Amino acid sequence: MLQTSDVTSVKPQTDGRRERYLAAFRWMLLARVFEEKLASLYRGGKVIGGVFLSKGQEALSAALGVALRKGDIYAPLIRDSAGRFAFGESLLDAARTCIGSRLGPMRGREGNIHRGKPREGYYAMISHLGVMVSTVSGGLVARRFKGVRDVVGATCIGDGGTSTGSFHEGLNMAAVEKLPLVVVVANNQYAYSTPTSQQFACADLVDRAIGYGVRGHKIDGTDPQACFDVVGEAVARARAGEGPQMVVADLLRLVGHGEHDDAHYVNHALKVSPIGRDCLEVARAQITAAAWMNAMQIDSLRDQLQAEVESAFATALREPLPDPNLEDWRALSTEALAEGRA
Amino acid sequence: MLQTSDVTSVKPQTDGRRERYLAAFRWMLLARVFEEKLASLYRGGKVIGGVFLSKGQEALSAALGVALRKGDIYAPLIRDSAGRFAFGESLLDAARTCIGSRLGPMRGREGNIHRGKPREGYYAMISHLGVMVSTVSGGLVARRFKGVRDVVGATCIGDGGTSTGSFHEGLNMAAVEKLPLVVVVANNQYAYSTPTSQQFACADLVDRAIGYGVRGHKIDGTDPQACFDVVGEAVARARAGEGPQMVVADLLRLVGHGEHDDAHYVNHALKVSPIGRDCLEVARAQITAAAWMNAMQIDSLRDQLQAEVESAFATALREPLPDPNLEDWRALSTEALAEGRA
Amino acid sequence: MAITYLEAIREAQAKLLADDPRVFIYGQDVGNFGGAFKATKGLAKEFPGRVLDSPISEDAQVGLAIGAAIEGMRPIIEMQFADFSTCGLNQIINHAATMFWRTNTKCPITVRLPCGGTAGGGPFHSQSMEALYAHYPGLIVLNPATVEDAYSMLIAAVHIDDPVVFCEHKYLYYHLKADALPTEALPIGKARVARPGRDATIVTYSAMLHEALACAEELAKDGWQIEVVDLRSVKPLDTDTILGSVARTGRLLVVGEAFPWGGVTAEVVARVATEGFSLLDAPPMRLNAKDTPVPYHPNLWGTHRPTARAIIGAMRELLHA
Amino acid sequence: MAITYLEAIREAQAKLLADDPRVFIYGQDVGNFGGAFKATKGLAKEFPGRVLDSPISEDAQVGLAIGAAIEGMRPIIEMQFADFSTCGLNQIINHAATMFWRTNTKCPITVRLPCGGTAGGGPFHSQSMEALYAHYPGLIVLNPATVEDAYSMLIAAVHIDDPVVFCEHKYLYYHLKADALPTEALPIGKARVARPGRDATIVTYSAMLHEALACAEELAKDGWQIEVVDLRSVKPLDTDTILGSVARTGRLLVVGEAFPWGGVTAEVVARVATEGFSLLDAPPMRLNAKDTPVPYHPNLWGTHRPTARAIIGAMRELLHA
Ligand SMILES: Cc1ncc(C[n+]2csc(CCOP(=O)(O)OP(=O)(O)O)c2C)c(N)n1
Ligand SMILES: Cc1ncc(C[n+]2csc(CCOP(=O)(O)OP(=O)(O)O)c2C)c(N)n1
Ligand SMILES: [Mg+2]
Ligand SMILES: [Mg+2]
Repeated sequence: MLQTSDVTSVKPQTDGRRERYLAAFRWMLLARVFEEKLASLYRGGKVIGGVFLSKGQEALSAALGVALRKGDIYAPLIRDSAGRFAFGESLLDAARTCIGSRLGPMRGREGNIHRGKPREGYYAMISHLGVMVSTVSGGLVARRFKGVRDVVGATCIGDGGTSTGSFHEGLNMAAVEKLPLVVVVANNQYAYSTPTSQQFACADLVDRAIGYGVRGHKIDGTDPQACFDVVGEAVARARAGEGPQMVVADLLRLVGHGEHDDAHYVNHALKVSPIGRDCLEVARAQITAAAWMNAMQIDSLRDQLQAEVESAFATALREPLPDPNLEDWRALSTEALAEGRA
Repeated sequence: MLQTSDVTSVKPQTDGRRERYLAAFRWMLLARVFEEKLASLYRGGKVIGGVFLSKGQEALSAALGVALRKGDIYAPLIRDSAGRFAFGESLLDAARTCIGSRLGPMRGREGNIHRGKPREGYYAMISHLGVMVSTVSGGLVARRFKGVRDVVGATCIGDGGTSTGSFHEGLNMAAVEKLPLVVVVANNQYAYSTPTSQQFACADLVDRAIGYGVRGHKIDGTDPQACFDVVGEAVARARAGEGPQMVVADLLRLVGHGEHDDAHYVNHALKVSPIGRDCLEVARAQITAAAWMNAMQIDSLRDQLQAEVESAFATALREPLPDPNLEDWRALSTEALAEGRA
Repeated sequence: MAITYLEAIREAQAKLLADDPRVFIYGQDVGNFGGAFKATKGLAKEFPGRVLDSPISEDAQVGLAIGAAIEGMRPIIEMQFADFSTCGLNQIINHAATMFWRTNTKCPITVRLPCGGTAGGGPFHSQSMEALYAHYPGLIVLNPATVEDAYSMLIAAVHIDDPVVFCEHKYLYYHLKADALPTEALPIGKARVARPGRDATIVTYSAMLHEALACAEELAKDGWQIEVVDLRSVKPLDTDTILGSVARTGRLLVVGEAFPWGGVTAEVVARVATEGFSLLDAPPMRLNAKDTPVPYHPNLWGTHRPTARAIIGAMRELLHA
Repeated sequence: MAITYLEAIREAQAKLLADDPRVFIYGQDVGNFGGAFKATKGLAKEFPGRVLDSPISEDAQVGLAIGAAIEGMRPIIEMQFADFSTCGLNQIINHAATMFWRTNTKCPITVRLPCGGTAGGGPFHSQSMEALYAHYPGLIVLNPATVEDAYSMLIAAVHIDDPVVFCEHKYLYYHLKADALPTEALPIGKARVARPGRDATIVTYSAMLHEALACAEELAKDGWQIEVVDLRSVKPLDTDTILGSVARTGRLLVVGEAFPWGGVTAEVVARVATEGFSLLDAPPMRLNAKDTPVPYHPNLWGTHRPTARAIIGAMRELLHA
């Protein structure tokens, strides 16, 4: 029986640490720059529908992205720009989806965060929270049938998403099947406007792990090094066949739920507490303290990423928009069985 | 934060113990006699549809029934004949429902375990497992709005039912609202044919309590005294305002899932282990050991209950069956809005 | 002072809370935040303790409402989007809807579904789910198309002793304005002739009413008089008013924003065909959304759903049939 | 050697497992126990590791199937009763059904729903849910009415690259027998004229086919020749075969076991009215179950669902209309 004492405390891995950190940092920074651009396009009316940003969550998100490998399964959620890029999503595909380009992977049929390339192991979330837990598990069951080893499937969820029946059913099922699943819970203190006090009554979400018979890991989500270490360890344990891992990171959403939301409801005390730290600032400090990069190098990296982002959006914005006349208006892949009536 | 160490160990209450025990025992015995009669009617083709019995679970079920009071809310499940009687269901109503009498509370519209009188606090389960957790919670919210104090709402569920999303959402919500809810989990080692190893991976279902921030209680469900004490304590704690309580009892279903099922899949080792004890036999031994009743007195109580059961079924069997021509075929209470088309 | 469809819904709830102590609201972010669309703005403050934030648990939200209703309360459940009500659907169709019939116990819950498409909404924030709920016995399914109906029908819904699925259209939230709140209203279950005519009938509901009216307006320029019937409730469905209109016009087009298989348009056409066959001078027609999920990009969305232009196209066909 | 409808479903799954390593079965009690109805009897033993017991988690069962399908497997999900699929409905209609359209990724899952009424089943073990699934784009909904179709359509279902809701009727499980398994079959999407006739058409599906055939048999004694069309799949719906039959007979009665609002009977009547209006010599008719939950007691159930006797009554009306 797992006891709460099994909850992992940070056990830093030291070899290749600098490289891993800097790789992850690059994705964090790219995500931030990408999202700032996206927000400005949204304000300029160039983005239709919702825009959901991850400011403050980039370290956690990147941590998972870099811990996964090609061949793994990854089902990110709302606030995972960093993880998506780290897992291999092209900047252009991200930009295209947000802009609605016909050439993007979602072809204007879906927008913003609802993107993915399932056959590449990069699953596309539906909005209904929690459902990806069982879906990733299903992907892992398929790998098991095929005799594929060394694979990990990971998905992300928020504090609010843990209240869904889907989350419960999925994690319980994965535990029964002892699948190499990693569930990363970003406890960013709010689900839209709802504080955790109205979402759950346990002292800590990681306490749920024991009730599923899975290993729980806890992190300060504002500490990039801790994120990389702990998420890395969880992924390694899953890969090693230790069964599902549940990682809970405490952090604060530093933006609104979406860009339409001014987040006035966020408790000021949280903002000024350590949980309100910007992980990107912390990363900058950790990097410069370790003398891995200096401030100028970071700034120039940022400039470079900024240029990449600008160029991706510039391309996406020039691309053709979806055209109803070019659509086949067919939900089935089996053409012969489609009705196509209106 | 609740720790597993908060899980209650049996703390016997001593005053009025004999009376409580014997009262509960009477309901246990009545349930057993009732169900034996029901099974024989089923075998004789007098009962249509499924028959689901609770042999081996009477102590746990009765424990909850006697711990509740008039004015409380009770949503029993499949194997709760004892609790239903203890909560005040009339034998005749039970017999009527199983026989399909038009005069029963379900009027032949529903049968067997799907019975209740919601306005009397005795909620009628639907088949979909887990949904009653939130429903009882809703009843408790209503009581809170009305300023009613000292009330408890209780519902029962099986090991299998804990895997449903409804169970999770309901218990989490009750915890957030700090409702006086008692959830009694009968871990009878199987959900239909599925053993617990295919149902959950935690060492013990009571470990889930901590993840909801509710108090967990653990019992040997074959020990009637333990059931009465622990369930009684859980109900008392809920009544005292300590929030939701989750009781997990280990026991074995000593019959098939339903009377159509020979339960050949049940592990023989379990049957001969202490968990395979018949709680009614244990009760008999506990009662005679305490010299509260002797064997003859118990037998004569049984005879008396047998006569009551026979008489209830004899009445129910003589009553008119439902008649389609007397039905209004209307699902809405608002007659003016019913369509009634076929 | 103009009042929007959304404000009407807020005002209805304010009135319900003020008038009836049995009413409370439970939903995600409905409390201090006032709801994702602000339909409960200020209500938590005005009615302390009676507008409660729920966890993200649609099944439990409805379950809670059912229990409270059994005990005599009148809960209003807000789904953040109609699309998420799939997660609470089991409690709605199998528990709430069967309660009275099974147990003779009333179950007066109102489930508010912000439904229908808006630009950029995409497959999971645009659905019209009335067909799913109307299929199941024991539910009332309302679809207000006007500010006045949004207000009066929500008040009526909460007074009804049965479970109500209240489909409010997000596209109308801000687009639709009225001068004042109504003081009287048609009873629930009655359809309304929104525009009289004699050449053909359009039967529709919710946001499509306005596309239909635009079509009628446009065709009036050519001298056609199109009658437009606003169903208001799709269950019960006011067959009499529909048949009355078809009796006048002889021609029927039924327009809905939902998916094409089954649903309201099929039910309406089937009722007219079975009960008013001889009234028809031409084959009835249906216009629905396309048989794919609702697309995200407005370029596609504008073709996926019926628009005034599409309705005009269908109507010209019908008028010449 | 006679084979039942239920055995045909078991045999189809045995063949699928034997022929295609991508196939596996996941459901409650489907493993060693062989399923609540024994539709997977012996399969866990015959195909070790490929017939898995799931927890009581319909949402996760479908979610697991979707993930496996993305990776190229061909999962079969057994729901213990169709009625419990409401708990997995969200994953079916919003996730599986939208997968191909959203992501260009095939999602070949088959969800088996033991559906329909049996004596003593009651409100939660008797439902016919095809209307809910057929309404949503992206699904194929099959309703075999014969032993042969149960077998061949289940095999076809698993071969289809899209999500299939396979509605197998519990009443037919043991009641229906055939001499042998079929070696060939109509393609999916084609309806079948189950009995030719010229005086009127009954369009129906699943268990109601047999009530309709009994009606036709009975009316034949009076010299009436009733054509009976077995839809086989309700989505896609074979409008051509339906219209062909109505063209021959001029009279249409559509019979379904589901609830009366919406659903298959509405869709069929609506299609005939809109696309084959001039073929009709009399108003079309519909016969459905009553608008209440399905009652437990056989006395009530026998009236709630359409029976041969009720169909005969309706047909006599139609023939004289
Ligand atoms: C089942 C379901 N119900 C409601 C919603 C609407 N919704 C979208 S995001 C959100 C809040 C999510 O909060 P959380 O899970 O904490 O993630 P965060 O936004 O904080 O990253 C809600 C309620 C949804 N997507 N799915
Ligand atoms: C949501 C749902 N899925 C499936 C079923 C079918 N079913 C009825 S009882 C049962 C087994 C229940 O097992 P458990 O919860 O352990 O209770 P027990 O029968 O052992 O008392 C199942 C699967 C159901 N009632 N509800
Ligand atoms: Mg959150
Ligand atoms: Mg059990």
